[in-house]
Amino acid sequence: MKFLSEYRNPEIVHQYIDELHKITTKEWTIMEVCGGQTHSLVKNGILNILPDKINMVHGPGCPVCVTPLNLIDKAVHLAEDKGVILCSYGDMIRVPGSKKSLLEAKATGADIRIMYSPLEAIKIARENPDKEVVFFAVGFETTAPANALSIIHAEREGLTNYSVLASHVLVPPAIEAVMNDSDTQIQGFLAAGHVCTIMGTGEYEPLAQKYNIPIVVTGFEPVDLLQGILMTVRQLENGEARLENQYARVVRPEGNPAAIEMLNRVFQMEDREWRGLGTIPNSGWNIRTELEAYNADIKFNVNILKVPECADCIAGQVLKGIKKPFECSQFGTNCTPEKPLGAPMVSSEGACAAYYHYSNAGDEVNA
Amino acid sequence: MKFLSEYRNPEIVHQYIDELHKITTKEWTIMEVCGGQTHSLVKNGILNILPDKINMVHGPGCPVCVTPLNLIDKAVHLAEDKGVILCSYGDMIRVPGSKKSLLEAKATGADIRIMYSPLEAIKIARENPDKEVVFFAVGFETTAPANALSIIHAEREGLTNYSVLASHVLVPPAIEAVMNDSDTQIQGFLAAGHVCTIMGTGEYEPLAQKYNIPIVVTGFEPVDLLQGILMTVRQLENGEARLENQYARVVRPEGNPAAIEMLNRVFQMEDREWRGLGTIPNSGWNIRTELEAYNADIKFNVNILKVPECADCIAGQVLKGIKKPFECSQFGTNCTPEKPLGAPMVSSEGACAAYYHYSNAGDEVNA
Amino acid sequence: MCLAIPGKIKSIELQYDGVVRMAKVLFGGITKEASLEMLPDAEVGDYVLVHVGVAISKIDEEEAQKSFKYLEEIGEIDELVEHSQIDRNGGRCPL
Amino acid sequence: MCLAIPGKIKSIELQYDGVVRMAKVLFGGITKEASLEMLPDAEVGDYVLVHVGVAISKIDEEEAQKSFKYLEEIGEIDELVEHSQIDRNGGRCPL
Amino acid sequence: MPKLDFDVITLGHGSGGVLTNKLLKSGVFDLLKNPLLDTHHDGAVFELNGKTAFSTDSYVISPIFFPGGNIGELAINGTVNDLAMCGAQPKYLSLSFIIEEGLKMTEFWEVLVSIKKAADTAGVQIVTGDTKVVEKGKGDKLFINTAGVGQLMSKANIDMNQVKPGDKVIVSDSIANHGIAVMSIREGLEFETSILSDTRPLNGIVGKLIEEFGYDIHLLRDATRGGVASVLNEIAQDAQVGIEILQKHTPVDPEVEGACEMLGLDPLYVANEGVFMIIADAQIADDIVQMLRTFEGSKKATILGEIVEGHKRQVILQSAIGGKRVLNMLVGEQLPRIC
Amino acid sequence: MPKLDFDVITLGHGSGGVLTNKLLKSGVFDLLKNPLLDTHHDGAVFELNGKTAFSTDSYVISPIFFPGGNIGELAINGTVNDLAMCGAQPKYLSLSFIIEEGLKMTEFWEVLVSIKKAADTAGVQIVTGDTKVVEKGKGDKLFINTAGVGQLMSKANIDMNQVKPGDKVIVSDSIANHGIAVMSIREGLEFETSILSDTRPLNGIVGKLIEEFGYDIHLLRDATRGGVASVLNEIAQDAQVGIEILQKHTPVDPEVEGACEMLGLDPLYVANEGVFMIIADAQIADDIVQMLRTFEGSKKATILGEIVEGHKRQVILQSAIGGKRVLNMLVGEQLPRIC
Ligand code: SF4
Ligand code: SF4
Ligand SMILES: [Mg+2]
Ligand SMILES: [Mg+2]
Ligand SMILES: [Mg+2]
Ligand SMILES: [Mg+2]
Ligand SMILES: [Mg+2]
Ligand SMILES: [Mg+2]
Ligand SMILES: [Mg+2]
Ligand SMILES: [Mg+2]
Ligand SMILES: [Mg+2]
Ligand SMILES: [Mg+2]
Repeated sequence: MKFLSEYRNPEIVHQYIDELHKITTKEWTIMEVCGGQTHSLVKNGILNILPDKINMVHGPGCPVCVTPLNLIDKAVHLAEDKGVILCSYGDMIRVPGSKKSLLEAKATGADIRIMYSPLEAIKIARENPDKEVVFFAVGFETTAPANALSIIHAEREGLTNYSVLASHVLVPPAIEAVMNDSDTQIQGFLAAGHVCTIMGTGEYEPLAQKYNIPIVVTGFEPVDLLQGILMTVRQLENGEARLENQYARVVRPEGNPAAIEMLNRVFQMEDREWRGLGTIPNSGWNIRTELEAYNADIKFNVNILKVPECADCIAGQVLKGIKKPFECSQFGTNCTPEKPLGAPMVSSEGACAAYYHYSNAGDEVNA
Repeated sequence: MKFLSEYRNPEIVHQYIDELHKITTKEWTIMEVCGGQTHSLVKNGILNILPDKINMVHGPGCPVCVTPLNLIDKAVHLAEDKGVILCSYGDMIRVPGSKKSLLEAKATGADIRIMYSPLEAIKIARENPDKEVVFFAVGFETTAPANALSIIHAEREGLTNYSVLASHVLVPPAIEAVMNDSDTQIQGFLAAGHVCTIMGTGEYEPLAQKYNIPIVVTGFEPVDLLQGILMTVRQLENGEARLENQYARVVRPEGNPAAIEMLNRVFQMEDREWRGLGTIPNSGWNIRTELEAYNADIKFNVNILKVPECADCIAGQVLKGIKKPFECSQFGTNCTPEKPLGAPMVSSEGACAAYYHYSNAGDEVNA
Repeated sequence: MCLAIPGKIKSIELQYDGVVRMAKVLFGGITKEASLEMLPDAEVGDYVLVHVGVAISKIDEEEAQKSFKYLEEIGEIDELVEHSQIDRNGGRCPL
Repeated sequence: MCLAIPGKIKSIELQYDGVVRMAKVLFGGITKEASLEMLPDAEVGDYVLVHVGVAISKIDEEEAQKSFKYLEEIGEIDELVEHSQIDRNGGRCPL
Repeated sequence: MPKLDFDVITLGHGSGGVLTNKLLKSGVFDLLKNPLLDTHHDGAVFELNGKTAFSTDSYVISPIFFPGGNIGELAINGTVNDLAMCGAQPKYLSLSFIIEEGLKMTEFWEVLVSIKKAADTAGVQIVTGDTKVVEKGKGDKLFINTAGVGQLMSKANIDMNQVKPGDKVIVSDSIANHGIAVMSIREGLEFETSILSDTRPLNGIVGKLIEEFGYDIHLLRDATRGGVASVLNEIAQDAQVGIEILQKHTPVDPEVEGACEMLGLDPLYVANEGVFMIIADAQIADDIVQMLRTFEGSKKATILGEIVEGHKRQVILQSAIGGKRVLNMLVGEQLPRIC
Repeated sequence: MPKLDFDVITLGHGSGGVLTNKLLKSGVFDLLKNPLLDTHHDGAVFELNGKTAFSTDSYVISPIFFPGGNIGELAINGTVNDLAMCGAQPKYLSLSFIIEEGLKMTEFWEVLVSIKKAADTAGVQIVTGDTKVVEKGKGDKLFINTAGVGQLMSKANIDMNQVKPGDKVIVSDSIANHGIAVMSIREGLEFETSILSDTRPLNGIVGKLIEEFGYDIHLLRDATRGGVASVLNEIAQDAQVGIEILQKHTPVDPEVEGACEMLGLDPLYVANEGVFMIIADAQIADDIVQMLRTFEGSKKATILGEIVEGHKRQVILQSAIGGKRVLNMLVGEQLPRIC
């Protein structure tokens, strides 16, 4: 496929690898912010061909992983209502809530549908006028516009049986949370290419300056990732701390203005709880007060007691890159992808699951 | 079982048969009013051991058979509503409406439950507060009190999700309809033992006089039926026309006063359409105006177009005893128990089905 | 119509503070609940006729015998046959 | 996060009196609908990046080449390798 | 039951991945272990020589637990019996589950234990199997399919063409227990009773009958769905003969009779799981009955009637009082009547 | 289709009475007629000698019609293929339906026609069967179980114990077509494509392979549920060996690759119906590939990797760019990802 296969070309990949080996002189710890990048690094086996001195840390950029327990409990509660069809993305339905996951709710009779797009959920709402259709909308800045668009469609069509349970979080506050932790080891960031496709690069220049750290907006294919890492290491080796854009074929400095307009029309910023990280100020979006008829949380006034997260799970430290998954006492024993204790073990992009699935770490636990 | 097996004793049966052969000198045409009696006559093979001169005619006393098409269509319509659980007796669900039977509605997803008792339907209503439970209540005077009782229970428990689609018809007007037909051949009646259990025998004395015809209140077991037939033939042979009660172990002259009180409390008399017979004045009961909250017909305001009955079906004449089922052009060819054209082919007590199932008439059509 | 069968009252339970009397009725070895609301004077041990879960009549033992005496009464036969069980377990085929 | 893949716009359909532009987008032989509401100037033939059924960016062909020129640009290698297809159908096992 | 980290079965357990593997290897299926059963192969391999019978049935009974048994033993006995009815000794069974998401593991385990016990009792080995999980609302807790192969007994000569006028029709035991036991717990119809399903393997007794009476046994048929009446009608039609039976010889337990009276059902149409019909030469009919009556599970064996020249393709029942009527095939399901 | 007086299947058609009989005798099942199949018997009887393979599977695919096939041919090919994977030539199949009330007769007929065609193509006979009907909402239109028996080919020596380091791992054709074809019409995920299910009988080609290469073929396994990755993991675990495969040798059609990219699926975990894995002696691996490539349905056969001494019980994938990773078993179902 054009614009994919070129960036998987083994020869080019190896030229980048060679170059990295050539220029790397010190140990460098770099965080790839986005779970999709983590996924690609492990799936393509890039981690074990990088120079040993380069230490990649998996960031908090997996929306599934950071969705708070309480919100999942709410989604489960809504799904178990006989009058509700709950739609969600495939990744979300295995995430454990405090009592069960959406998958387990489905196994006991809840009507839960897996969607590729929120616009499909609109179709479900149109076709089931006697049911309430709730879209459990997770996502970073990349996904939020599509979810916003579904509300705009519902409004235009006059659908009164469609609403959204929103869990939208933002990358820049997460980077700040990582950097503000005194234990942080991170020396450079690969920023999330698709998030910047929407938002542009404007928010990241100040962060690079504030924390005096290289930030390279990076894509997802092997060549992208290696070029991004190379750009970061070059800055680090040269003592620089700039914003660079590896992914310029897709990311414009100004982002996508039409998408940003939709975001502003539908969402307002708020403090947001992140699973494993706690509440981060101004770190997420929720549906604007004017549109609260489409806010499932308000529409159904779901009151679910907050339950504390599992005490043994060190997801917060993993997400901040302070600890590696296998440093967790639960990893691979009490916590596995079939029975995850914390969210990073759930999504195949979650840092813990990625380690479990694709690295030799799996070896020891499987034996 | 006590009070059953004694009345199936072959020796006593044969004493009655012998006696009948002994006293019968002329051809007599006698109608057993009740479908249960028909069922027993054919199931026990009594018809082929009776004297040839005694001609038994199957009457209209099968509530399933005489339930009008339009009411079945209404029941189907209600059952197909997603919010409704329709409860009914087993016999009713195979009866064809103008488009389909309840069984066919069930096959395409309607929630239809087969009940032994209307009190079970009350239980369903109690256990499904988010659903409307409609009991499709068919029956003659025997069954009406139980159906009335279910409304009394619903009222007492304050159930607002229970209602009854009533189709209650009465025996005496049916006897009059049979006798008022100028083609009638009927010379004596076996009145329906269980109807009289409720209503007593008071209504039948005047009928015997008015039409100068013997009427014998009769039970359902072989000995009962043969004794009833013997009593009728004795009257006919003697030129008498009285009311007699063969079934005195169960039927009191005054009937069951508690049941009658319940009937009066819940139902009011009205003109009623009978399938195959047309509308007969004051021939049925419906729920009283004060209790119309429990009347499904009013509660759901079901408007279903009346569709004429199948033109080829001579059910009316069969039910009045003017024609035998096998005189119908459709019998056994276009009309079979699997694909009934008219109601008497549906219930196993319907005259046409009884002939089809238990007599050799089935032979020719099966071959 | 109106399938109703005779059974013996095994026990009676009062429901709704005594407003409703429900009986356990024995039918040849099986037990089924039946409402006694239409038979206020039915008691344990009585035989009742049950239709769609409601007892509608008490069975009169004395009247019950009359079917077996009727032929005698009308003077047409000599011998009265007592009620007997039907043999369902015979082994030989008489056909 | 944010699985998004590049595809080529095959056709564009106007819905709701032209308020909504829906495209058929070709991804390596399969076709899927995507909304163009966030790319008002995308046209048939354009390559776009699609995420959860919405096209979020046009792909810039010129910028796309830069990854292959970067190493050359930074003066570290001598030869530029043109993009090539991955051979998925080789028969011999090199292990 | 082995310790598991899940309480209910979910779609993942049927996906062919880790969960399926876990279910297979958790010890749950160890219960059924035998040298031939390897859940990780695509099939089992064994030696088989000579005339072989092959049969299958799917079991969809609801509820899956009922008085006197559950769907598991039913599935084993059912196929064991179908093979026995062919005159074969059942040897190897396949076992395939279609589980509705949400089935409790404890219930599944109970079914498996019954399967194991039933297979042991019948002397058959479960050698190959399959497990599928369907979404909630797309199944009914548990469906089971079994198929089986067996070796024809050397003296067996079960064949529709053997059936001839004069042959006797024997029923192996009192009828309608299974159907009534299941109905006794059905919503809206419940009643209290000690009636139990008669599910049992028939290969033991059939083996003895064939050993003893060989070629004089012309046909065997278990009277399952549709009951005795349906089986007799099938025979009448397929063998092109008439059948006459006597109502008063029909063995019905008093409790079952009571339930049938109450619900307006005819026991001749009610399902059995451990009752079979034998069409045999008249000469040995009494001996068959005598032999049957010495075994548990066929104590009430009786000659029900005979094959006749007349009324081909029809079954005629002589009622207890001597009247005759056609015993037709059932139309649709037998539903409880009130009228 | 024969003329019937009903359009949909109802409970009565599974009751064992007139309607069941009507369905059986209406001509609907005449389609499958053969001398051994007698729908009125309890089982079929045939002669069988020597080593016999026996396998079963239930088919619960939804929707029952999908691009390139339907549940009927799937059910025939699936069991035919499982027998072939045992090194057997499939001979006799059982066929059991669990129908949800309300299934349209036209749809049922279409499935039956496919079954007939598939059985003929594979050269197997359907000899015994069963039909059950469950209430609306207690099934999913149609489930099918097939079981089959086949005779082991004389040169076959398929055995997990034969698998040894140095053996090559061959995949018979391009992968993931079936799973993606089915997904392409699933609510909420639909896309336009010409991808078709690869359902096909494999006994023909397997017969030729065994004829030609006999004992040098150590293991066969069709890569159905869970895909190639799951099969390889099962082999690694059961044979206690390590497996290494090369991503760049994985045959994936471009359309399938596009769909996998879009939905975030890994084709190695996607189900196939006509693809199988061969573990064979290294000496003949190239010859096997050459032979496979001469047949329709295995044109894209390739050596995917090999059995190794190291990392026992693990499958290691070398990515296209040369990185290595563990190819684990799938957890639960593979669901489309968006993130
Ligand atoms: S391995 Fe499990 S318990 Fe440990 S940090 Fe990861 S998700 Fe939490
Ligand atoms: S045989 Fe059928 S068509 Fe004729 S009268 Fe009876 S029900 Fe009507
Ligand atoms: Mg297989
Ligand atoms: Mg069978
Ligand atoms: Mg069977
Ligand atoms: Mg299988
Ligand atoms: Mg018994
Ligand atoms: Mg059978
Ligand atoms: Mg199999
Ligand atoms: Mg298989
Ligand atoms: Mg069967
Ligand atoms: Mg292919």
